[in-house]
Amino acid sequence: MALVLNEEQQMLRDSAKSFIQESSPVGALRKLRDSGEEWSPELWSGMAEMGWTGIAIPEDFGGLEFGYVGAGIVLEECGRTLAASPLLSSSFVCASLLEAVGNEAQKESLLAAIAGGETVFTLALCEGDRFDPTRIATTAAADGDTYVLNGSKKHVLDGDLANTFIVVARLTGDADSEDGLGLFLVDRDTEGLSVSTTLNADNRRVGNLDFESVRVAANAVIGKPGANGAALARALDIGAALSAAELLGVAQESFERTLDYLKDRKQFGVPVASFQALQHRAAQLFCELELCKSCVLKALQAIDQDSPDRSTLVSMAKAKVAKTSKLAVNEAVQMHAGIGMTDEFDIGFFMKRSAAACQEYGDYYFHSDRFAELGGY
Amino acid sequence: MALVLNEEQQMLRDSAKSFIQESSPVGALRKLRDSGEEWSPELWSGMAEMGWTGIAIPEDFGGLEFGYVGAGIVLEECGRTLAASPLLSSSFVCASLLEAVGNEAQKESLLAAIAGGETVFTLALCEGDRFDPTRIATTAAADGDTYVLNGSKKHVLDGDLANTFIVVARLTGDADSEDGLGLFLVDRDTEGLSVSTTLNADNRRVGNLDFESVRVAANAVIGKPGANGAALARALDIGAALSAAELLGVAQESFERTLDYLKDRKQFGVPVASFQALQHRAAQLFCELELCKSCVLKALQAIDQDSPDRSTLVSMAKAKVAKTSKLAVNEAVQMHAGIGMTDEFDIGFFMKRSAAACQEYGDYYFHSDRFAELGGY
Amino acid sequence: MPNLEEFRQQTRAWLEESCPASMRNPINSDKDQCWGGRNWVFESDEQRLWLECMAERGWTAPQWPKEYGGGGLSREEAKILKQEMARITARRPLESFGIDMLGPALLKFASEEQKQRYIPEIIRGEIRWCQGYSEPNAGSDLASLQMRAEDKGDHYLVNGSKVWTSYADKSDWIFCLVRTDFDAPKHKGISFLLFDMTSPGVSTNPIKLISGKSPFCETVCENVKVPKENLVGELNKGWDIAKYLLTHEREMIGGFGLSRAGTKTLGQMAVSAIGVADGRLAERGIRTDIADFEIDEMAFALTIERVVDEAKAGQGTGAASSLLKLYGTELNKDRNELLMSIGGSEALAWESEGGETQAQHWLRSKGNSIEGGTSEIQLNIIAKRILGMPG
Amino acid sequence: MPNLEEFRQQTRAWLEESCPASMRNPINSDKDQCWGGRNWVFESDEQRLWLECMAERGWTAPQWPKEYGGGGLSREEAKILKQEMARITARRPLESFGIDMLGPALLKFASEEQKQRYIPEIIRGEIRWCQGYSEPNAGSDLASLQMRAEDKGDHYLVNGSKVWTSYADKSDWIFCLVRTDFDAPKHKGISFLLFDMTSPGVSTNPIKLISGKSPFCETVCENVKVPKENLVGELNKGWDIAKYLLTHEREMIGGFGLSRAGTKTLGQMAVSAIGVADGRLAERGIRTDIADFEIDEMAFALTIERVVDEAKAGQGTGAASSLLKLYGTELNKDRNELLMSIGGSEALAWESEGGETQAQHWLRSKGNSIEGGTSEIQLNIIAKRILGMPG
Repeated sequence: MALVLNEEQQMLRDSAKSFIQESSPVGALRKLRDSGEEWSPELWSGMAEMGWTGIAIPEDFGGLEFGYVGAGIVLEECGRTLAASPLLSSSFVCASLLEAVGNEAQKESLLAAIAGGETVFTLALCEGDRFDPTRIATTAAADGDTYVLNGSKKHVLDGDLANTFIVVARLTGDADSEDGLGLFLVDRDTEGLSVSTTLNADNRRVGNLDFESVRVAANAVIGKPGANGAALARALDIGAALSAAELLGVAQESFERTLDYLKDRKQFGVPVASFQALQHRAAQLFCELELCKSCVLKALQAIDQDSPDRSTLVSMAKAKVAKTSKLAVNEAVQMHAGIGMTDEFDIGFFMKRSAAACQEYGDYYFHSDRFAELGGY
Repeated sequence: MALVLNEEQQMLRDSAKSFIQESSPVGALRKLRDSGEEWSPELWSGMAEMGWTGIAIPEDFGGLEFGYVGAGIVLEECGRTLAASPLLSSSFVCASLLEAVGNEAQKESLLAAIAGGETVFTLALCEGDRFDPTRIATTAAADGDTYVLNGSKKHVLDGDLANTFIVVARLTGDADSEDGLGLFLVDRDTEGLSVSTTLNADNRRVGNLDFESVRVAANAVIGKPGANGAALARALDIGAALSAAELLGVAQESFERTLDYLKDRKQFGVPVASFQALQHRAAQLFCELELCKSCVLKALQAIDQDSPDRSTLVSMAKAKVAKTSKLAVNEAVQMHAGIGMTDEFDIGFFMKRSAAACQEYGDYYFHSDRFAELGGY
Repeated sequence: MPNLEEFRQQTRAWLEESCPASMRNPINSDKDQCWGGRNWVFESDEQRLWLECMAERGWTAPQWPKEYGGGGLSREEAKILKQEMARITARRPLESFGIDMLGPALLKFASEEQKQRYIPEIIRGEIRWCQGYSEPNAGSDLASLQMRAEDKGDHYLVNGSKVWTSYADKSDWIFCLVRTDFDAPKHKGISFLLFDMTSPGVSTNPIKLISGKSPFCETVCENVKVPKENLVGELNKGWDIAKYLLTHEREMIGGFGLSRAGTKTLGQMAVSAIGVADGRLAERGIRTDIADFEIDEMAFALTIERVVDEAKAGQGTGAASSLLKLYGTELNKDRNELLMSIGGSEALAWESEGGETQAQHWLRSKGNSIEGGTSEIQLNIIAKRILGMPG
Repeated sequence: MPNLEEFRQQTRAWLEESCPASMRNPINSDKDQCWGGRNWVFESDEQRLWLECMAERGWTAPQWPKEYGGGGLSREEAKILKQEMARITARRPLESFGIDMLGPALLKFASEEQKQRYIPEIIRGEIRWCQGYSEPNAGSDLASLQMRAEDKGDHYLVNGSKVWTSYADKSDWIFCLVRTDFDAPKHKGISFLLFDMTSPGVSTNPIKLISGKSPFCETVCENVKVPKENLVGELNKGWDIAKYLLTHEREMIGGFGLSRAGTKTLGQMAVSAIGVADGRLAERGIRTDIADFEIDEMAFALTIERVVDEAKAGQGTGAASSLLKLYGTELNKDRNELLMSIGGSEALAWESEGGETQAQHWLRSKGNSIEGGTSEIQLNIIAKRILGMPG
């Protein structure tokens, strides 16, 4: 498959760009923050109208079936304006899990609701502060055809917006063993579940969940308990690749804004952009960003094509983009200098969102380690 | 202790610099290489006359008792002109071992011979391609009050020059265990020992030793077999710290030569040194080198003062200098551009020596790993 | 030297007697640090008492001349005082830009009358000073400053704006670079002026940073009348004073890299946060980066030590301040990046009950390599002044 | 497209029949690569035969026009030919700067007579060409070149020196940048000249590199007479041709980063050399650095793929060559640094029985970011031409 957007995908990019620039420029994030809000339900409705909430969901279940390259295009544009939404959690990661292992009834009802943006799902996976998809101590004990959950989850993305959590819990084995995990649908208002949220630097809220004997009915079990490893792994790869796509938008936009600033701003009587030391740093960053573009597109194609190298390509993409994005936002603030440090100026928002997105679905360290492991060393 | 050279040490530096610049400028290395030689016995005699061969040896055994700061000063100046000699192997590392665990008879005869430059010792330790002082498979089997050695050693520094090897061999335990090692004096022409040499990129020769039932007399055993760990560790720290000192000379000299070249050389009608991108790179390298100077002096003082932090400070110094020296020689060749790639120009010799010295007594990876381990993480 | 030992004993006894118990507690909130000045509200009598008894001996500025109310101590005695205060964890009695910045410049450049007027107030913490160098749109090109002070016969008329004036909203007086010759080449028309912040026409505006609230302000002057006697040094020679002050400031900011000495090392913090596997920090990539950082941090600390020792031994190059500013601030940024990685998702939290969050520290650290002369400016200075590169 | 499939079948059949068995063996020594030219000594009849039968079809230059002896293939057909040759591991029949560098420039800039004279010879491997751009003391400032070609009525008189002329000592002809207007601004007085290396006054001198022997030479011209018909393109417009050629060269050199595709990965090599502990490469610091490198290597390979695909799709920026040159050569240097670390002491050896040592490869790689326009020049180009930064 050619490593290039086809015509349909280019049109999607154009429409995504103009929608998001208009309905959710960076100023929208500032307004949300200043009024103590995390997201805009109006933006979410707009996204649903654009079809984005179902962009990766099969047509049979009300989606556009545009694939994950399409999802990445949308998220990259969201990254450029730092638009907050539960697209990644709900429409991409959770939807992929439901599609992969949900039964027909679940798919019919839940995928359609996700595709329409009527409900928001999120994955409740990690229990520590660093991304670690295997260390699961939350237990699910069978009781007849129901299950009883006990334990806790931390830093659940979009934890304040989600109506329903897909909870990963342990049926058997130690906290570290990879097998023995089940997936359970738990509504926000279920008895025994308490949810608190934390405001993060990027003005998004993550959830901290406590399960005290939370009873899950038989029809809220997704897939076959203990045998969802492949689907979960794929969903997490989708999360990481799309998080790389969003981060690429963040990094690319900070770079372009910085470049414009350097050209405008004068020091010592000349444009700052004429200083060779800054030129070389900008050129180096440009090269890294070009590599990132190739990585992200390839990783998303690998998901769409179910490539055997999917995980390697995804870890490459997330590691590379995380490293580059960190460089990009650091250079952006440093090159904006004093004004870049002020809250009044927008560039700091990019730095904050970059730090958060770098960690979502595994940071640079997680993915470069996994890349090496998959490479046999 | 003040982190600064005292008057005596400054005088030593001045005399070392003028001696080495005169008797062994970089051109001397070129001549040696072109005539297929590794070292200059005349230079060695000169070093002995200057007292360098005994600079770290106690006065009681014919040395100057100037300490390892003094030894470092001398080696740094040798690094600046890439002067080859077995000072490090013989007069510093082996002499420190003999001084620490040799009996009186050994010290009287051997240390005096080393201090006078009459003989050359070297340590035969490693058996693999990466520096690993604990993986010792060469065995020493007791037979009455003699020992019989079997095994092999690789990449022995100054292996072509040494008259006597101090061989580290295993009395008990696995190849990986840290205890159970003995130190044995083996003359070059001992029956059962075969020595071959390899020419390295820096025009020095290392030895590959094979021991086939090499019998060692009782008086050739140094220290108490199985109980020389502390002395060996100290000797290796001395090796690493002094190798850092030499490398600092290599790096500092390449930097200064490059700076001079940039100031002289014109491109596009102006001195190359006026390009800001190169100015910033030069300034950054300057800072790194300033840090290296502090590290090396501190590590050598720590040896002289028997500081409890000795190993941490030595690993810090070697890791930092190895990293910086690599940067310095890479920048040197790149900034010299075309002419820097030609054999006709001297700067390439610095790159070659840097690569070899980086590995001696442990490379950047070895020492940064050890630094972390000593730091408890 | 027996008299030094005697000084130590006396100092120790006096401190034991004079330093109130609560002034030996760690700093927990902003109010614990006493800045003095007209409007300072002491958080306790003990805070007031501690300032007064230290100021009386001139020990808020131990090495300044006795004639202006300073401590008149030698370098060795001042060091002993510092050690003895550290021994009982005594707080600094007074935080002051007057002491840290303005005072040394006044002692070097001011007239006798000015010294007698301003220095005793500084030592006693009666007047709180702020600094007015940077201006909107000037940035690294400090000498392009536009704040005008026009000669109106008996006074200067000051118009223009300053940014990054720390605590301007809380300060009593400002020391300020202003343009007094509008035709001269830019470095040559600058003067150094002092004025009262309550003068009519002065207003301040706090600046919010990406890390949240900050002590920085924008300070605007509209037709502010400043007596001519408030000029320090020669007219149009203010740039020399500015350079002197900036070198001083660089050294202070560079110290950031080490500001957490005595607390846990990064490696130890990582072990607590991440855990150990196979005898090493479980996350090996971070372990490597931490080792790199700690090696640099230690090498930098040793370099400060070496610079000081060389200066004492008369071997100093005198050009170290740019190196220390550059390296120290970059290290502090690295440190904070590593802390963000070590902390993982937890480090992203924006709100906390106990002071600033890690995320806020991290964002604030980005300013280190901008304020007091950007890293790029330091690299230029090193390349040109130390390495002698042309252009 | 059925005719492409037919072309593939025919090509496959013809190659099977025509490519001698020994021409399918891997390249082991310099002599295995056929460079042609007047003085070439074929290492075997099969080497000669393979060149002749490929040249006869024009397949030494598959996409060049048939009228000058080229293959006349479409891009798709040429790709198929390449694939089919790769399938049987057929060697390239001819290594040639004439094909890789000069030919495309001639096809674009030369007169009809020149094309008819030079291109068929190139395709048949009869004339071996070398390149004369760089000069001693010119370095990155290529346009400051000093080799003079004075108009003497019926000929140019050439005087001056070139450096880095690869294989000049083995070549028959040179294509060369010379100064023909001595007063014009430096880019504007340059012309593109061809001449025979056996002309009286031409001498060559091999250059030894830090890595040992090299194909590079210094080439000196003393009063060399060159017929005026050997000028390519317009007088004093040679810089356009030079730029065209340099862009082409950059793309070739940038490819270095990937030249070892198909062999073991660095990670695998490290596992062989260093071993495994706790299920990972035993040396964790190197492991991290290898992962970083391999991620960049893969990302770079994908970027080449993307650039090609974008160009095909008409989306290309056309400005990728500097990026590829820069990144590819820096990667190859990184690769070699890692190989030195992985190899440890063994990698330092200078002599070996089987060709170049790792140390020599490592040293040679340092030239990658210098030759064909330094990395600094590529950064300048990216900053100015792609990013539009001024100055």
